Amino acid sequence: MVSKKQHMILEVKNLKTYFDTPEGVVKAVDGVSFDLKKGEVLGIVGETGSGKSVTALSLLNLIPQPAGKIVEGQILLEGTDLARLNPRQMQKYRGSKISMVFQDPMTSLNPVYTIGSQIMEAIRIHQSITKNQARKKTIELLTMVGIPEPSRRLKSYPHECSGGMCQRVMVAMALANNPSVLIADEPTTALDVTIQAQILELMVKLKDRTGSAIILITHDLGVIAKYASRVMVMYGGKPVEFADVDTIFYEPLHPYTRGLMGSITRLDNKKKQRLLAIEGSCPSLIDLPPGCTFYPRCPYARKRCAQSYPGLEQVNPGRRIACHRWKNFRKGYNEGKP
Amino acid sequence: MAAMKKVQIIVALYMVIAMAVVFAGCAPQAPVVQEPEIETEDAVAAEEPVAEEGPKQGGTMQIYIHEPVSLDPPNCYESEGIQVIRQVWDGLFEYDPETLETKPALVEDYDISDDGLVYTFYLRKGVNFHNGRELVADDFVYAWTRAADKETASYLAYHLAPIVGYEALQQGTADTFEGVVAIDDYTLQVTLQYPFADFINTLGHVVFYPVAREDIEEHGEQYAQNINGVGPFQFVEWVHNQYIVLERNEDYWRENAYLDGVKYVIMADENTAFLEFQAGNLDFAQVPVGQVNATLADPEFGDHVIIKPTMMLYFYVMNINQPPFRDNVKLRQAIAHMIDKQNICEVVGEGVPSPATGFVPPGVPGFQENASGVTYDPQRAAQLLEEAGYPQGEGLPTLKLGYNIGASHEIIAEAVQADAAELGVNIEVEGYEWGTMLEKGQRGEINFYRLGWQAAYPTMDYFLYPLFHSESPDNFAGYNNPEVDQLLEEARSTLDREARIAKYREIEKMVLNDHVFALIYFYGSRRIVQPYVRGFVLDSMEHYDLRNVWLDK
Amino acid sequence: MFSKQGTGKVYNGASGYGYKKTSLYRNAWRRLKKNKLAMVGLSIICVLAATAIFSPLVATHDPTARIKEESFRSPSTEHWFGTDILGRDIYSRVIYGSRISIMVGVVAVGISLAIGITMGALAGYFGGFPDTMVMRMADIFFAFPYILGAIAIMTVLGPGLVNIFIAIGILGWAYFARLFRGSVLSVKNKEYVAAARALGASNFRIMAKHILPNSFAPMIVLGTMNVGTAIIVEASLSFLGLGVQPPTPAWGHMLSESLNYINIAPWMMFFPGMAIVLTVLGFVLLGDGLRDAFDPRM
Amino acid sequence: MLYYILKRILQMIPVLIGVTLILFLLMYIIPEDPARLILQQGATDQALANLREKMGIDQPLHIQYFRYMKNLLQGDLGTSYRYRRPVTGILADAYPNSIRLAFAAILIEILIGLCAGMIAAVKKYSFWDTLVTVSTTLAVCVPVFWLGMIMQNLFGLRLGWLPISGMGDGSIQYYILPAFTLASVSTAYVARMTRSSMLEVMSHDYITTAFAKGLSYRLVVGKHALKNALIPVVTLIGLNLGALMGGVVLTETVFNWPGIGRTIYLAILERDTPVVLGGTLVLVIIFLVLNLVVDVLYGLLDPRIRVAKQEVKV
Repeated sequence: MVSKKQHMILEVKNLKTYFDTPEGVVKAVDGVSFDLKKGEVLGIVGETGSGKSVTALSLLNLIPQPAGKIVEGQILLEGTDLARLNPRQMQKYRGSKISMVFQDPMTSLNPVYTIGSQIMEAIRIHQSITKNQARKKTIELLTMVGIPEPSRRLKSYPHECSGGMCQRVMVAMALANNPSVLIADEPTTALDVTIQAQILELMVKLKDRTGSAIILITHDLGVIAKYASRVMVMYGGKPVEFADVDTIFYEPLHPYTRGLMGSITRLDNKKKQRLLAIEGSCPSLIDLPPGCTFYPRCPYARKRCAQSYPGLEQVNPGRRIACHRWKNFRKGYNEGKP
Repeated sequence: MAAMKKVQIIVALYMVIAMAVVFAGCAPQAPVVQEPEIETEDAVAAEEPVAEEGPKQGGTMQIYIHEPVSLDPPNCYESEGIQVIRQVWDGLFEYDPETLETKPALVEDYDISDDGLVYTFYLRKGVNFHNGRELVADDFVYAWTRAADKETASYLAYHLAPIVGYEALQQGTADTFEGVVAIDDYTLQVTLQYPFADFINTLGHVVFYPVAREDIEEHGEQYAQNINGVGPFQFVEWVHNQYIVLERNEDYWRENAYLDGVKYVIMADENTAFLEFQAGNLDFAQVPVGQVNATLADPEFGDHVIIKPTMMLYFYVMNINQPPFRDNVKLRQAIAHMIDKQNICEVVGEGVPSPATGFVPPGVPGFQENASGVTYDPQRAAQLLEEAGYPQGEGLPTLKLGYNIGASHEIIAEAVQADAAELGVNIEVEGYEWGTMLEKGQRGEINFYRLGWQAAYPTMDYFLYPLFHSESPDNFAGYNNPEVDQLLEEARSTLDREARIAKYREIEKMVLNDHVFALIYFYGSRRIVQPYVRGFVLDSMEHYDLRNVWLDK
Repeated sequence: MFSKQGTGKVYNGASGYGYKKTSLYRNAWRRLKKNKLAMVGLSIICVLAATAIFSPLVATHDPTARIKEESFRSPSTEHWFGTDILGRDIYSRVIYGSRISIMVGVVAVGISLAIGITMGALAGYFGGFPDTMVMRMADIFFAFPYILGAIAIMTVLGPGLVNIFIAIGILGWAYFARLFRGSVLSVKNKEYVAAARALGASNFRIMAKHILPNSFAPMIVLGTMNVGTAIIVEASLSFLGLGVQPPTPAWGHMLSESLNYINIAPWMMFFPGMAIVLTVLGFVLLGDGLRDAFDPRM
Repeated sequence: MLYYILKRILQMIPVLIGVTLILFLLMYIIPEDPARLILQQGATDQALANLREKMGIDQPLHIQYFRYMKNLLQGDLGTSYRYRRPVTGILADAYPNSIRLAFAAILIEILIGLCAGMIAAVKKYSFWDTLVTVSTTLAVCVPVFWLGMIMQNLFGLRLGWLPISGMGDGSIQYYILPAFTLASVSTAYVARMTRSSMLEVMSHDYITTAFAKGLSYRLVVGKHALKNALIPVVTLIGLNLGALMGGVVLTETVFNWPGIGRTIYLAILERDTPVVLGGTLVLVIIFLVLNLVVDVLYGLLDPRIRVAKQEVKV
């Protein structure tokens, strides 16, 4: 166990990120804990509003101020607690040790600067090298992410590039300083199906080359199945199930995870679609009732589900779940009828 | 011949007065106080301790004006340009700043034929233009011909109308001015179409200034930017909307001026100009409406405010050719009696103007005190209203009163409106652009409208003939009284000064009895000079002569 | 035809059917109510409107009555805002002046709105030649300096309240036309318009029934903002001597009358000036609020 | 690009013709006769006729219009009725002064408006934001001439810090009060626009990207946000310049500034048609050209609308 700890690049412990709104406090992320090993791909799955994007932004300390705030928890990146850093110290980590690729490449690049200058900027704020060297490095990066004619592309503006190409640029930018952790927040949602695969392949390939770990945030279980090694399922700002990828697919225990699985089998051979097969939608994260957050939508809910929130329970090493009735479901699997 | 002799005596007298005036700036003089609260300029001069060494040479006087329309004499029709070119030119005659009697300037002597039609002027020798050439009689012939010529379309040509040949020039059927002839270099002969005894008195006007032919030939339309006169100051520069600069003429035919120069600072707004004056950036400005009393009370400037009556009349022209004013003298008289002129003068005018008592303002030779006898008298007005057939204003339609936008015309109109309302007379006041108002007035769309009539020269004739002769283009009221016409013509041909003035006085009273105008007030000056300005005299036409002015600083 | 209860789902902007139009305005109102500044603006306007309507009750004196002995009285219990040169009560004049200012603002903007909608609808709905013509005309009006245009029109028409309506009204139409044309263009191709056309509705009917209500929100915002502008333009014209006719107490006119007496009677300038500032403030705040309410994205 | 500019210039022609036509009609609808207006006294029929002939207003309207347009094409704007000077000369005197004043005002707009807007956006909901919001809201509500007169009395007379009026020797202190007065309203608009534009831009994804790259707050705001936020602000400022040129009437009147606004205003009152026509025409041309310049500038700031650049897509 001790040796394993040494492999951990990132440890997140009991992270809580709340937003102050006129209507009340939104507990967008409420007690998330996970860890990340070197070279690993961790998938975070959940519906829109489940808190997965806020988790990602919390890691970079990019919560929209002043409404949002990390109120509790630790983010240990190679031993440094990012949650305790002041803005100036945090800047040094962002983009160098931990970087991020966003959902919509078309809007994530500044329209008024060229692609080249935006990548070069990312390099030069973390490395003291000359403009020319940075330029060379940029061309290298562009070549690496598979952009043809990189020296010409340098001078293009984002609007002159396709979405796929922009996302390649984003990836290049994120990897410019060989970060330890790369967070990919739904990196392919806005792209065509064919491009999606290319981008993900590229990221995984580059991960292997640079040795960084990836947090892959998505709601596409197909993507998870293909690229992630472990999965965290989030619901209502809380992690509800935690397992390695095979287990999740073959033995989903939390009713929510099961709902997700249900939707994927149904749409398996069709193209991607939002996961809305579960009745209702994510609850408002203000004034949550004391019980399970999933209780209102849960087809298996019992009385105690409404009364207390089930804590994360260890099922076996590497597998945790937050449900009062998981044992019943496990039994179901054993009996062959979930 | 008798007339001739008399003229010579007058001229001699004038010279004495002129000398006195020249010294007025340096000798202590008893203040001439006409009304207790009015301080005349002399009082200002008198109060100052006299500098022992006498007038100081040098300095530039800074004077506030609006942008002049033109500096070309025949087109110089408003006071702004006139005050500039009066420093640049001298006329054949000029007006005494105190009495406003006419006295010769460029003329040494003159004859008038017995029929009063032919005037012969003997010009002073050795008077030079600023370009160095001597002034000769032909310059007047040229200048007057140019002023009357159709091509020039001068704004002021009408002043030349009495001279023979004027119509032909106006119509463009002649090239020369038949009635103006240069007998030799120093003799100018002018023939009039009809006897006009005040002709001499008109000759101080700027339209008669000699403009040199070579200048016009050289500059053409640009002459206004290159004027060249014979006066104490010569023109240097006119930067439009900013300033006009004059400098002393070192070759002046009289004693040279003390000032090195004059800078006319052009400003659009009198409030702004007054602020500049208070900041010490102007030497002569106007006290804005609303600040007269405050300025009079100011320890620094209070003694240097020049308040005195000017030769300008403020009145409402009544439309006597349309109902309800037509053929209803009583109604017109009632209106005249219901206006509280005194209150307007005191409240709106801050005591600067004085209630009008006739057409001819004080200062004009021949002025008669209280010619009209109309006072503010609501009871009499009510009685007259009843006699006119409108008891308590009943049956009288709402009257429309027009005024031109600007100055205090609006507030005065409102005051009149309020006065009339008290007697049951409803007046609707309407402001217009100047031209629109005239237009509407002439077409009878408004019942009465506001006008001001300012003396171009100090004669009674100027306040009677143009306004009331049936054939005058300036007869705004459309007044047509054959008897008055005939009397006016008679007065014009009366060469004897006293007899002429007596005739005009009679005419003034006659017309006043018809209540053609609702008279409001005689304007007053509300000018101000810096304490260190000496020898500055403002006459009742708001003219001044900077020849004798010097700066004690 | 549609239940008004059917507002459970909120669709974005003007892209709805009849009942969603209702919900657009209802939602806007709900948002507006939460906006404190807008409510301040609305209150100012309401107070002002009440003052205008009930002037005779609110005023303490006859606004045009002249009291000869009372010139330039400073504010006191008798004359709350002091008196002017003719001894008229400034408080009462300011109160009555609200009538003029509101009238100038509302009527002038109403004229702009009417011309603007007609022209904008013409341009947006028909396109082609009418569109080109209208837009070129609008270009001319955009290029024309506003105040100078107002001065020129006032000189032609002469001063007076009605002429101020006309001058300000005529000069403002192009902004409304351009905005309305844009809205019409965006609504024109919506399905329900096509549906209405398919059912054989006339151009006028389509315009009146479908396009107008759905394009009106931005016009309300612009209109509210412009009321303030119109009041200031009226004051400026008065300052230049081209305002309403006396003795009508109008604020701009009172201000221009006061300018000569800044030193001896500063209250003459202060109170009408503040009245203008407050009124314009009311409309600006409300306009801002309305804009936010109709288009929360901004 | 060149083609685009050329096209825009051609589009100006109908606008210019429209403006001259409207002005011409306006000036001639006026019931009164400019000749009578000038000849206030002694206006005999003959004198009036002479003056009308001199002014060239004895001809029918359409002949006058065509003659005016013909002269216009030769660069001749006619002669002022009142001042009897070529209109070009009058305009050449007045325009530079107004343009200088307008540029001073623009400078204030940029310096103060932009800064205030940025501060308000960056320190959203702080004291400074409230201050900027309140003062910009108020500034829009204050009549320009009122503000001008108050400033004149306060800073010019009472405190004596600044010249009260005029251009003096043209040094900078003469510009301060009139430029501030002229710029007051538009500075407020610029500040408000900058604020809202900044806030809008700050919520964009690429700002998050910039932060994620590790850029400092200052750099994100000053580089990534500002350039984007400037796009609408530059448009506003550019269009304002045109509006400023037209709006100088009041400021120039209050501050006795020898500029074009006052010149045209007086000319309208005096029915000096050639000056009104010429002055306004130049004003309109400036406005149109500025619009074009703004559009071109827009392209420089915003690469997305840059014209005639070849599109490469992968």
